[in-house]
Amino acid sequence: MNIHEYQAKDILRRAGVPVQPGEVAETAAAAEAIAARYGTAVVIKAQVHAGGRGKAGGVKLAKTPAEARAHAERILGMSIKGLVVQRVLVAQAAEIASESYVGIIVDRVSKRPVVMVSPAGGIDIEEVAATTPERIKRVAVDPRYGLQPFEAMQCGFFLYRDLHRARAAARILRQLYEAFMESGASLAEINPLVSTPANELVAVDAKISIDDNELDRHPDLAALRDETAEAPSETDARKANLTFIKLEGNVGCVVNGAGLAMATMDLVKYYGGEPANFLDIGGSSNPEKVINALRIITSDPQVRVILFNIFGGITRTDDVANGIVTAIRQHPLRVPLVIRLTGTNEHEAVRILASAGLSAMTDMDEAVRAAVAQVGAETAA
Amino acid sequence: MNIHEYQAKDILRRAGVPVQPGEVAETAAAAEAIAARYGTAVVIKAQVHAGGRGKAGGVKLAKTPAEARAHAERILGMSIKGLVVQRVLVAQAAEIASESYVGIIVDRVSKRPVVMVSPAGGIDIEEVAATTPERIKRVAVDPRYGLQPFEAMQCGFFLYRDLHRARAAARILRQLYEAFMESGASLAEINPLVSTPANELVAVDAKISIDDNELDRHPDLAALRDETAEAPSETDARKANLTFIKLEGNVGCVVNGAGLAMATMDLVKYYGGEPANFLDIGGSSNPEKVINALRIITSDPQVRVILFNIFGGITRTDDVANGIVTAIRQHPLRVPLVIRLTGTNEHEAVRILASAGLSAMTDMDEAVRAAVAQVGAETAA
Amino acid sequence: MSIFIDANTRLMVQGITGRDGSFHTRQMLVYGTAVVAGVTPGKGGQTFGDAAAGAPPVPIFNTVADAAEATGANVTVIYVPPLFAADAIMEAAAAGIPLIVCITEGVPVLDMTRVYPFVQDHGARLIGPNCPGLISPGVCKVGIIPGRICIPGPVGLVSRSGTLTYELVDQLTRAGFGQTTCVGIGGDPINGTNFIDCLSAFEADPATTAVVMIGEIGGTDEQDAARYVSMHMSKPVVGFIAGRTAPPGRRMGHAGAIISGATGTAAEKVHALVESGIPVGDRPVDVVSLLRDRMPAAQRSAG
Amino acid sequence: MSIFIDANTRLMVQGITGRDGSFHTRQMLVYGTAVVAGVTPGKGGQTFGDAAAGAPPVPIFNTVADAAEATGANVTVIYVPPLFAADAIMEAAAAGIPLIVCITEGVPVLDMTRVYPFVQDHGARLIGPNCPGLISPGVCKVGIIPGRICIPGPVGLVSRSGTLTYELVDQLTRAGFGQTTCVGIGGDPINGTNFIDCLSAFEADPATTAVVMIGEIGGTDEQDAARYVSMHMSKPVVGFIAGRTAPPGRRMGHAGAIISGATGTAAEKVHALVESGIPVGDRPVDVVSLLRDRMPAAQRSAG
Repeated sequence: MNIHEYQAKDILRRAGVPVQPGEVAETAAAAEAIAARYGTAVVIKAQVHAGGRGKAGGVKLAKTPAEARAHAERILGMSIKGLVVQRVLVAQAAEIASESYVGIIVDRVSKRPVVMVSPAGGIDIEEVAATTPERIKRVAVDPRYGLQPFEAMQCGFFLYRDLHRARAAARILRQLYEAFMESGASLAEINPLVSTPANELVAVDAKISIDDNELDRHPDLAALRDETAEAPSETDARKANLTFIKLEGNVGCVVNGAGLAMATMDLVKYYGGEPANFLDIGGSSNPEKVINALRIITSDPQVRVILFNIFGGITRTDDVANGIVTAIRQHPLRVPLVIRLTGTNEHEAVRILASAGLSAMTDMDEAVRAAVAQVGAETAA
Repeated sequence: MNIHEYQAKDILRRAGVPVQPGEVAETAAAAEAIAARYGTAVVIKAQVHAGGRGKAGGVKLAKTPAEARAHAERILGMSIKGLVVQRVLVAQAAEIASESYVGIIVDRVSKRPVVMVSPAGGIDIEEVAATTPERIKRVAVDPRYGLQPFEAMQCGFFLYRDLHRARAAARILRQLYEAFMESGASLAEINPLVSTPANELVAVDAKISIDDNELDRHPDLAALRDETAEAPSETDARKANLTFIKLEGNVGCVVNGAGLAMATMDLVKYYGGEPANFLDIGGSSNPEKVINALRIITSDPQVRVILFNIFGGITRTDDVANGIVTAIRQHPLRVPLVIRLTGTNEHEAVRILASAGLSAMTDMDEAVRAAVAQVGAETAA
Repeated sequence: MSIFIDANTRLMVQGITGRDGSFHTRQMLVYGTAVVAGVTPGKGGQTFGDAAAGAPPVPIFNTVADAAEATGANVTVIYVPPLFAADAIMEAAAAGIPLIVCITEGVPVLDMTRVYPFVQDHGARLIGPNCPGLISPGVCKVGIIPGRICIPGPVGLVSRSGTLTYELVDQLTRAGFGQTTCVGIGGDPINGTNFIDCLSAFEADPATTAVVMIGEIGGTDEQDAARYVSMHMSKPVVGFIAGRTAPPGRRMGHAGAIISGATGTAAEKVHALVESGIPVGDRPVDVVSLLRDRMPAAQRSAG
Repeated sequence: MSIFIDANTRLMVQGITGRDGSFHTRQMLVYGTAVVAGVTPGKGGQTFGDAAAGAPPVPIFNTVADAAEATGANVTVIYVPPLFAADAIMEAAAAGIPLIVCITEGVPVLDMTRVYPFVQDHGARLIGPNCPGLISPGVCKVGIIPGRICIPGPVGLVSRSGTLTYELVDQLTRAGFGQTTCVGIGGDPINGTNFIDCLSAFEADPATTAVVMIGEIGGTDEQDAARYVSMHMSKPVVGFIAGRTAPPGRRMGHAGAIISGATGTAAEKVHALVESGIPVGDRPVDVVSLLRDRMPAAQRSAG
């Protein structure tokens, strides 16, 4: 789960990190009031879960409160990568002597949290990694011990040659590490970490992503979720305990299991079709999940055919069949349906489907070909 | 550093442990007021750093506020093992169904914190260890991971057969472990941990000792030190950065280094004398330390001779000599002085001593014999 | 023969009285697996019985240590809620259980950063989490892979997926290719056992004559495995990679199935496998024909 | 010959610019020890020089890793304040320094519970903390043992104490017994190297023909060592135990020198040593005569 910059900064502030002062505003008037209170130049920053907001015009410097109001007016309501800006952060503009990057991710190769620092801050770290990898220092932290002071100091000296700033950076890294661990984060970064002309360090932009699996442990963080910043169909799917990702094609897919779902999409593509989505109804599916899955998929106007691919193991195929029949009775489909079912209770499933006038295949390859053919047929028609 | 029961309970309460409600009182009137406010039977408990306070009459049950006042009156000012009771804890009397022991120490063999639990609570754990060792369960906690929930549950089930109390005990153990680690403790124990007739657990007595080496890291804990609960000479020595332990003999010893100090005491005893103290002036001694050492030793009226045994390594023997001369000039000694000096700058030291009319030996054995002979001579005189 | 589990497996089930644990314990008992102990705190002393399974009642214990001591269990399978899985794995490792299979999905990845070294410190092997477990057809089943889709034979199978594994096992079985062991290693970013661990075990297993590996997008485990195969394996390996159509930066269900920047794409993985001499099927069904090309007919179902 | 340090020792000093660190670095340089690097954060690039020592200036680095990489130091000695000692030890271990000697006194014991496994995880040896270090007379000195009281010879010495060690070394030297190496392992309850580690090194060192071990009250390290000597050592060992007059329950200066209940008394230790064939001197001076009885005169000062 991504959280907004201002939320990430709140977490860092509580962890002790020196953060550029700022407050969030939902109206231009509020933005003006904050700027007036600060009495300094401010930066108005769109709060959206999308990269490249600067290029999109979502970050503006304002020298006066009036200017702050004008910028906020323009940014609020702006659409960045399909997401509408609902809030801006009004932050005191920092004096910048130099910019660094400090971040932590979970690294699957070392199986550890990895601290990354670079004196090339203010730009995307992946770009630095691609162009000047020697300007990044990585420390794989042994989670049995945590980030040690000496490790943080090594990073501090990689960023700054003087003891004062090296120490300050080391302190910030340890605070960032604490915040990372305590939030159950999968990513926490400060970019840029600014060094001011007075040699003080301050976090000017920050990003934290929380591992979804941690949210039950952190209700306070779960409450930070901003549903206006997500595609509505994905919010809907999440609430129904489905894993759903919207794509650009027209073959709607309902599959049990993530690997099988990807393989199904791949096969749709192999036969010349385009998948409309990734949708995993999970292992222990019940009819309700199937009903929700159908509702979400059919709300996509691009979908021209719906393909079920169910391999019953834990999943009982009769549950799936019941879900399909119930859903169709409630809301008759306006697109054709191709069903592949095999495994646990498949005879019962076939009987249930037949009673509603539906038929099912047992072979995956055959079913995918049939679904793609439907689209082709319709497109041709 | 030992802290009082009421201080230990405050720490445990903050860590979330269910602790028997209680407040501390310095007067009998305050004790009565607390009892009146509780409206229950209370226990009046002397707060001293000494075991066996129950046997000494320092713990009394009071059914009424008046009774509480009467007991407090008797206990306040009472002397237990040489320590005068300055405060009492007035605690609500707990209903006791059973008593357990839970504690944590640092174990030098496993080099780990070791959790110990026993269903035989309310008595000294060393007695349980000696008589029924099978009634103690020990878990050496890997400090890289901390006390794991499953380890705490194993202890919980060792104490109680039902899930409710096993879980409650496990929770308390994890809280105790946190308190132990965060306080820099060398010992933390709850004895007894009481199970009430309603199957709830509550800490009825608690003890925490803090590692002296941690105190600079924990000024809040250092502030808990109760100097009225220590021998004044030891408080005095601590403030002068000397390690001093008062003993019962009459040969005062001033030595540099703990091992050499013990060996010196042993040698005094070997030659028929009795050491009056252990005193280590440490490695990098300066004249001030020597002056303080002499002041502390001479304040003991039992001391009949003072023996210096200095092996100069880091310690400069001329510093020691200067300290001796300065101290004697300020406060002429009323007992004989035997000095053994060898090592760094010993010629200069001998010169300094000679200028004040003092002589020094170089051999430890000889010096100790001379000191013991002085006492023998004086006793004979 | 088989890898990791066999006729000597004495299985413990952690979370035996839970919804998933009890359901799958019955399935494992029916399959003939020796389930010797269950663990549910607070239910120590009770038993888990199912007359239909025709097996004696399984004693339940409060702790893994108690269960291990009383029954000599040498494998454990874990069905506990995600936030308790790390503790369950560590409890099993601390009790000296050498093989720990964690079915639970949704274990926080930071929990796994501590679990992984703990399991190593205790010399145990962890399979999973978020995996379907493993099965040595006709001999022993640990986890949730449906027994009826498997038959004994000479093919080893290792996969990061669940139902996609079933799909491919089913196709192998229908084509007459029996299996020594099918292992699901799970789709999380940090798991206990990787492709190489399984491939080297299959290489060492005399009964296995060919291996199918099923990968998916995310990470570099398949690429590392490909290098390993080209350097250390004598037996034929064929592959399948799911996620050719997955968009970058989106987690495809499995926590580990995510393309980060240019790393972890299906194209990159397919390329690495093919370069290392591992043919990769474009469709699941292709795996069967690729395998047939590399195995003499006589070996296809010899267990 | 010697144990742990020799003519190939390339020494790093952590805390080289501090009061104690700079004083003792000079002493070590004067003794002829190859001090190749110093570490003081923020002073990287400067040098530590002392014309009187007649040695080239020692380069200073910000971190141990930098120092190790630049100079190939293979031993480090630590003089930093107590609350920074754990980090300094761990930094040295993580940088791959195989021998770490920590002089600092007053390190919290809970810090040591984490430091100890960290050092082991990195395959290093720690001597100390709260120890005087070690010296191989005439060859190399690491720590604070005064060089002038030692002479080369065939006696190994290991001790939990500081000045008591000097006292005994001094007596050995005056009696003509030279030393291979004198090691102070420190008086803390948890330290990196114990008696057995040193005894086994002395047993393996061809130049050592007899060993003196100096123990004190607290713990069971001497008792364990006594058992070890009786089972594994061919060379004569003589002992001394300080603290016969120490009262129970009081910490005698050293954090580890405390009698808890009935454990750790001098009587118990003396008994264990004598039972294992290790004669124990009643007085420090007795150690010399006990040693003389067990060593041929020809060996006494042969280096």
